[in-house]
Amino acid sequence: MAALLQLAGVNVQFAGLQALSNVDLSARGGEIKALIGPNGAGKTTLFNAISGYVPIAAGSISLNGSAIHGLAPHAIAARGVRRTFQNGGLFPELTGLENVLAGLHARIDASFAGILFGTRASRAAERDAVARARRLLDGLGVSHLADVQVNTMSGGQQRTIEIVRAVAAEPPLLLLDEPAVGLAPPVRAQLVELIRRLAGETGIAVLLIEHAIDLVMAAADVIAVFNGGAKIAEGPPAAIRTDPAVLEAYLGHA
Amino acid sequence: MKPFVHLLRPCIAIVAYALATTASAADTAGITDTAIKIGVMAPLTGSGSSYSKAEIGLDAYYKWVNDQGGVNGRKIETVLEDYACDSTKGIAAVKKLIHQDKVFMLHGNSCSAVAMAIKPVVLEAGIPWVIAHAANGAISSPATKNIFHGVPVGKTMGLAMGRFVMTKPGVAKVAVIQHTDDWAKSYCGPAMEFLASQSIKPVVEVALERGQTDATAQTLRIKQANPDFVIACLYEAETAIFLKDAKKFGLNAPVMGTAGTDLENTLKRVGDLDTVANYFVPHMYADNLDGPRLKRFVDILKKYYPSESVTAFSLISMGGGAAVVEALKRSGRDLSREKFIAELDKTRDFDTGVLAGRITWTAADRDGVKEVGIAGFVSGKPTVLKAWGQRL
Amino acid sequence: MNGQTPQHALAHRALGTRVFYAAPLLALVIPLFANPYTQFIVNLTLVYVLVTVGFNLVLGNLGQLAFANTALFGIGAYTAAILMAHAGWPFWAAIPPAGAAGAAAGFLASVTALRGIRNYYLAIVTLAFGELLRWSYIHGEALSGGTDGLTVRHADFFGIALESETARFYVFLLIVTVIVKAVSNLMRSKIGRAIVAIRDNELATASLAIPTGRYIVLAFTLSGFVVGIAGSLFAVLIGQVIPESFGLIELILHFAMVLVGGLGSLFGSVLGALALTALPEFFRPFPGLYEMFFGGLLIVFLLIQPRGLSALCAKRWPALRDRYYRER
Amino acid sequence: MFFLQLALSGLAQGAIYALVALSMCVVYRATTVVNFGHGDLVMAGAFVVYLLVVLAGLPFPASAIAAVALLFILGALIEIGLIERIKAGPHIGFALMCIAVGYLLRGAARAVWGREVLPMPRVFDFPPVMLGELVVTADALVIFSAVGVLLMLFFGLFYRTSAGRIMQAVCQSERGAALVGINVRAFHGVMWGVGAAMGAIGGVLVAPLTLLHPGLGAGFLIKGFAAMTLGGFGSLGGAVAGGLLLGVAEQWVGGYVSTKLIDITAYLVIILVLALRPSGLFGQAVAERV
Repeated sequence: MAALLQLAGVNVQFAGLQALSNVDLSARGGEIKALIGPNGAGKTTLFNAISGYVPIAAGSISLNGSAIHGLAPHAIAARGVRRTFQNGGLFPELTGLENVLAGLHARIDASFAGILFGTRASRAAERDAVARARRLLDGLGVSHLADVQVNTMSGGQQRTIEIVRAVAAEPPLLLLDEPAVGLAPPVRAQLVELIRRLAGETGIAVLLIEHAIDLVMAAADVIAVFNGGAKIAEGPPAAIRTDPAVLEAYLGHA
Repeated sequence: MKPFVHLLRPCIAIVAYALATTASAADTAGITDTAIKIGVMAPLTGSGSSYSKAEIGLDAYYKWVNDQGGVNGRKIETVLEDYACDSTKGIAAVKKLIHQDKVFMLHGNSCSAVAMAIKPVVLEAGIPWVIAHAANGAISSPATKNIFHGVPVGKTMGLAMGRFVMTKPGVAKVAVIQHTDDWAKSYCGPAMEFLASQSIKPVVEVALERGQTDATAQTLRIKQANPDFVIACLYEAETAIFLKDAKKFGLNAPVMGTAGTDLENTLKRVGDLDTVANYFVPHMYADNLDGPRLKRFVDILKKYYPSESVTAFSLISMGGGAAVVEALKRSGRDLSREKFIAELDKTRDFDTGVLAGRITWTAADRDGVKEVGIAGFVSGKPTVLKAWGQRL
Repeated sequence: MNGQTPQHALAHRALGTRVFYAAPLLALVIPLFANPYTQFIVNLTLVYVLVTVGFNLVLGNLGQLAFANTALFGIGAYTAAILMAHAGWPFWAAIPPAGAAGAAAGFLASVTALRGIRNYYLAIVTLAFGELLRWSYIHGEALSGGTDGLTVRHADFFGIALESETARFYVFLLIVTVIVKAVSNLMRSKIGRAIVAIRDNELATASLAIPTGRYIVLAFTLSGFVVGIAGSLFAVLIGQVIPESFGLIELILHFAMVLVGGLGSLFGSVLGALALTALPEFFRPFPGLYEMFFGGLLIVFLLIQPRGLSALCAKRWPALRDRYYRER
Repeated sequence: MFFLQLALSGLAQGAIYALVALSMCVVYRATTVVNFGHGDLVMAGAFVVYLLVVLAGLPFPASAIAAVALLFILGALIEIGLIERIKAGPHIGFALMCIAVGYLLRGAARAVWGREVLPMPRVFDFPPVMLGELVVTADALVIFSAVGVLLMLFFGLFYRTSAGRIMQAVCQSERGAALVGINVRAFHGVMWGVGAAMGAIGGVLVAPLTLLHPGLGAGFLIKGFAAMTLGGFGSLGGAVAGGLLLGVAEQWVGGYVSTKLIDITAYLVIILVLALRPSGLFGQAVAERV
C-alpha cells in the first residue's frame, strides 16, 4: 500500500539551531510506527512540522501524494491529520463531551444560518454528533466523564479524553505525542490495546512518540530512532533492539 | 415553543391592559399639612462634582428658611439625589423624585446636557422645575408651562462678556480659548455670537482639555495672533494654568473669564496679583464673595455645612431659592402646583439679595435674571465694573 | 445503554430550558406593578443585558481582553440617533444599521487581534480606539451634534409610539429575548464550541481543523452587532446621545457586569446586568458615596466569587450550568 | 524660538509622563500585571502631599517624602492584600482588580473632597530663568531635576546594586528566582510599592502646578500607556523615552497643527505604533511558544 504520509529531506531551523536535519519518514495505513530517542532529538519538532505549527526550511511533507508543508495547521488537520499534545491539548473549562464534540467540528454540517434560527436540519446534525460523541466515550468506558470539566479530571482521564477527541473524526493519520505519560500500568496496557485496535480495525496510520520502551516494543510495528535532529535507524523492534547505532546513541558504547 | 401557545391570549391581554394605563401625578403631590417636598438633583460624584456646591448652598438656604418658621406653617423637606453629571443617572433620579418620592417641585441640576435629557420627562409630568445652576438657555426657552431658570442663562452671561469686551477702546482682535464641552460652549457660544454681530470674528480659536497641566502651545498660538482681548471659557484649575502661562510667555492681553471662576480664588491659585491684574469675570453676585452684602448668605452656608469652602458656585442657587420661597408664601395654605406656577409667573424684579440682577418670570420669558455685572481687580481689590475702566 | 443520554439528565435539562422561556413571559406582568421610575430601571437593565451578552462574547467566551465595548455601544447609539434625528428614520429601521455599525467596529478590533496584538496590548489599543471615537463625536459637530449631542424623539416601532416606559419595555423585551435566544443558539453549537475552544487553547483548536482566524472575527463581529443594537435601544431610552456617556467610567460598569455576572456565561450576563443596574439605585440614600461602594463591591466580588454569580447558581442548580451543545 | 519653547514645555510635561510610564512599567516587568488603576495612585500621591502641607502644616519637602513613603506602603498592601489573593482567578480579573482599587481611591477622595478644587500653595517661587528668548519656568526646572535624579537613582539601583540584580532575576523568570530562594511574594509587594511611590512622585510634582480634584488621575493612565507603548511595552528605558517623546509630540501637534489634537495625540501614538511596530522603539516582540 503506498505511503499515506511521506517526509523527504525535511530540515527545520530555530534561530541557528538545526532542529531537524534531512529527515525522511513515511507512515502507512494500519501501521504503528514509534519514534524514540533522547530528549531534544527533534521528535516533537517533527510532529509540529507535520501538523503545520513549525515551518520547514527544506524538503517536503506530503499526504496522499499532495504537499501539505506550508499549509496552516487547520488546513492540514482538515485533510485528515489529528494529533495530541505533549503537555495536554484539551480545553480545560469545557467538559469531556464538549471536548470530543470539538473534535467532531469539521464533520457537523450545519450552516451559520441553520444554527442561528435553530432549523430542524442543524438540530439533527447536532443531535447526531452528540450521540456519536457519547458512543465514542462509552466505547472507551469513560462515559461518566461526559459532563465533567476537564480541569477537574486526573492526568490519565485527560489522556484518554484527548485520544477519543483525536480519533472522533476517524483521521487517516494519527500523531500521538507521549500518550502514556502519567498513566498507571493497567491503563497503559489498555492504551496499547486501543492503539492496536485503531490501527488494525480502522486502518489508521499511527505515529507514536513514547519513552516507555516496554510500551513501544508491545505496540509498535516499526521503530524509528532519532538523535540530534537526525533519523539514525528504522526497522522492526527486534532489529532496533540490537542496532549498534541505537546502542551508541542511547548507552554511549556499542 | 409549542407548550406556550395556549398562554398567548392572556399575554396579549396583559400587554394591552398595561399599555392602556398611564401614570398621572396629582396636582398636590408632595404637600402634607406640615411639609413641602422639594427634589434637589446634584452631581455629587463624577466629573462635575465641584458644581454640586450650588445645590449644597441651596439646601443650606432651605434649612435656614425652615429655622425661620418655614412657609405658611410648612417646613421645606429637600430630597437630595446624586446624578453624577450623567444622563442615565439623571433620568433615573428625576423619575424617582417625581413618581416614587412624589416631590412637589424640582429645584436642581448643574449639568446642562443632563438637564436637556430630563426636560421631556419633567414636561410630561408637569412638575414645576426651577433650574439651580445649569446655564444652557435652551432648557427654559422657548418658555414652557413648568420650567424656570433661577440663574442667569449662558446667553445673558455671554452677552455681558461680549459687551464688556467691546467697551475696551480700539478692540478689534479677539482670541478664544475654551474646553470642548457643553459647559464652556454655553458661555463662549453667545459671547462670540454677540461679537460676530459687531462684525468681530475671533482671530484664533484654541482648545484646552480638562486636566491639562500645561498650556504652552495654546498661549504661544494666541500670542502669535497678538489679540486685544482673550475670552477664556475654562474651569478654575485650567484658568489658573492658562493665566500663569500667559504671564510666563509675556501674553499681556486682558482675559475675560466665565462665572465658573471667581476673582478671590483665582488670585489665591495663581499666587500673585500681577498675573490676574487684567482678568475679568461676569459677576452674578450683589457683592464680592467676602463683601458685607453677601455675609448673611455665607453665614447661612457655614451654619449648615461648616466644612464647606465658599467659591463662585456656593451661593448662586440661593437667589432662586429666595424667589421660590417668595412664590410659595404668596400661594397660601391650600397650595397646588397650578397655583404655585401662576405665582412664580407673577415674580417681577424680585431682589434676591444675593444675585446682582433681579428675577423676573412671565409666562412668555423664563430666563429669570437678565442683568449680569462684570468684575475685575482695581488697585488690588475685586470691584464690579460698568465698562472698561469705569467702576459701577 | 449505547451512548443514549441517561433519562434523568434529559428531564433535568428540560427544567433549564423551561426556565429560559418562562423568564420573558413572566416579565410581561412587570409594568402592572412598576411605576415609571422602576420601569425605567427595568428598561435600562434590558439594555445592559444586551451590552453584557455582547461584551461576554469577546471577554468571556473568546477570552480576549478587548476594551472596545463602550466604543461599540457608542457607535450603535450614534448611528441610530443620526438616522432618526437627521434622516428621520423610524426606530425599527434604525436598529439593523446600528447593529451593522457595531459589527463593523467589532470586525476592525478583530483584525488587530489577528495581527497578534493580544491581552494588554489589545486592551490598550481598543481603549485608545474608544477614546478616539469619543473625540470624533465631540468634534464632528455637523453629524454628531458635538458636545450637545443628538436628541432622539418620537421613536416608533412598527406603529407603536415609544413614548411611555411601558411601551418601550415591551419592545425592548421582544428585541432582547430574540437576540439572547439567537446568541444562545449560536453558543450551544459547533460555533460556540469553536469560540470557547480558542479561549482555552488556541493552538490545539487549530489541530481539530477549526479555522481559528474566522471564528475570532466572528466572535468580535457578533459582539459588535449585539452591543451596537444595545446602543440603539439606549439612544431611544435616554432620548439623548452625548459623547460623555461613552467614556472610561461606562467601560468600568460594562466590565464589572460581565465579571460579577460570570465570565463566559450567557446566564451570567443577564444576572450581571440585573445586579449592577439595580444595585446603584440602592446607593441613592447615600448620595456621593456611589463610587466608593461600587469600587469596594468589585474588590469583594473578585476576592470571594471571581467566577461570578452564575458559577454560584450553577453549583446550586447544575441545570443552569452553561452548556455548549444541544440534545433536544 | 516657538519650536524650542514648545519642545521645552513638552519635555517638562513629558517628564511627568515618563515618570508615570516608568512606574507602571516597573510593576508590569516585576509582576506581569498592568495597573489600570495607576492614575488614581498619582492622584492619591497629590492628595496626601496636600493633606500634609495644608492640613498638617509640614514643609513641602518633608511632606513629599512622607507622601511617597505612604504610597509605597499602600502599593505594597494592594499587591499583597488583593492582587496576590486572586492569582488563581481568571487572568482578566487582574485588570478589573486594579480598576476597582483605583475607583475606590477616587471614591474615597470624592467622599471627602468631592466638591472641592484644592489649591496647593506656591512651592518653588523663584522667577522663570530666561535662556535668550526661551522661558524656563521654576516648575519645569524642578520637574526636570526631580525626574532626572529619580531616573539616575532608579536605573543605578536597578543595574548596579545586588537588590537591582534580584529585581532583574525575578523579572526574567519568577520560578527561577523562587528556586534560588528569592521570596517572590515579598518582592512583588516591594515592586508594587516602588511603582506606587514613583506614581505618587508624579502626583507630588504635578500638585503645585494644577489644582487637586479626585478626577486628576484619569488622564495620566492613558498618557502612561501611550508612553510605554511608544517606548516598547515592558522596556524601562523605553517608557522614559516614550514619555518624553509623547510630551514633546503633544506640544508640537498643538503648536503647529491644532490644539484640538493635543488630547488625542496619545491615542494616535498608541494605534500607530501598535499597527506599524507592535514592539515599539526598544521593546522585543513577544514570541508565541508552541
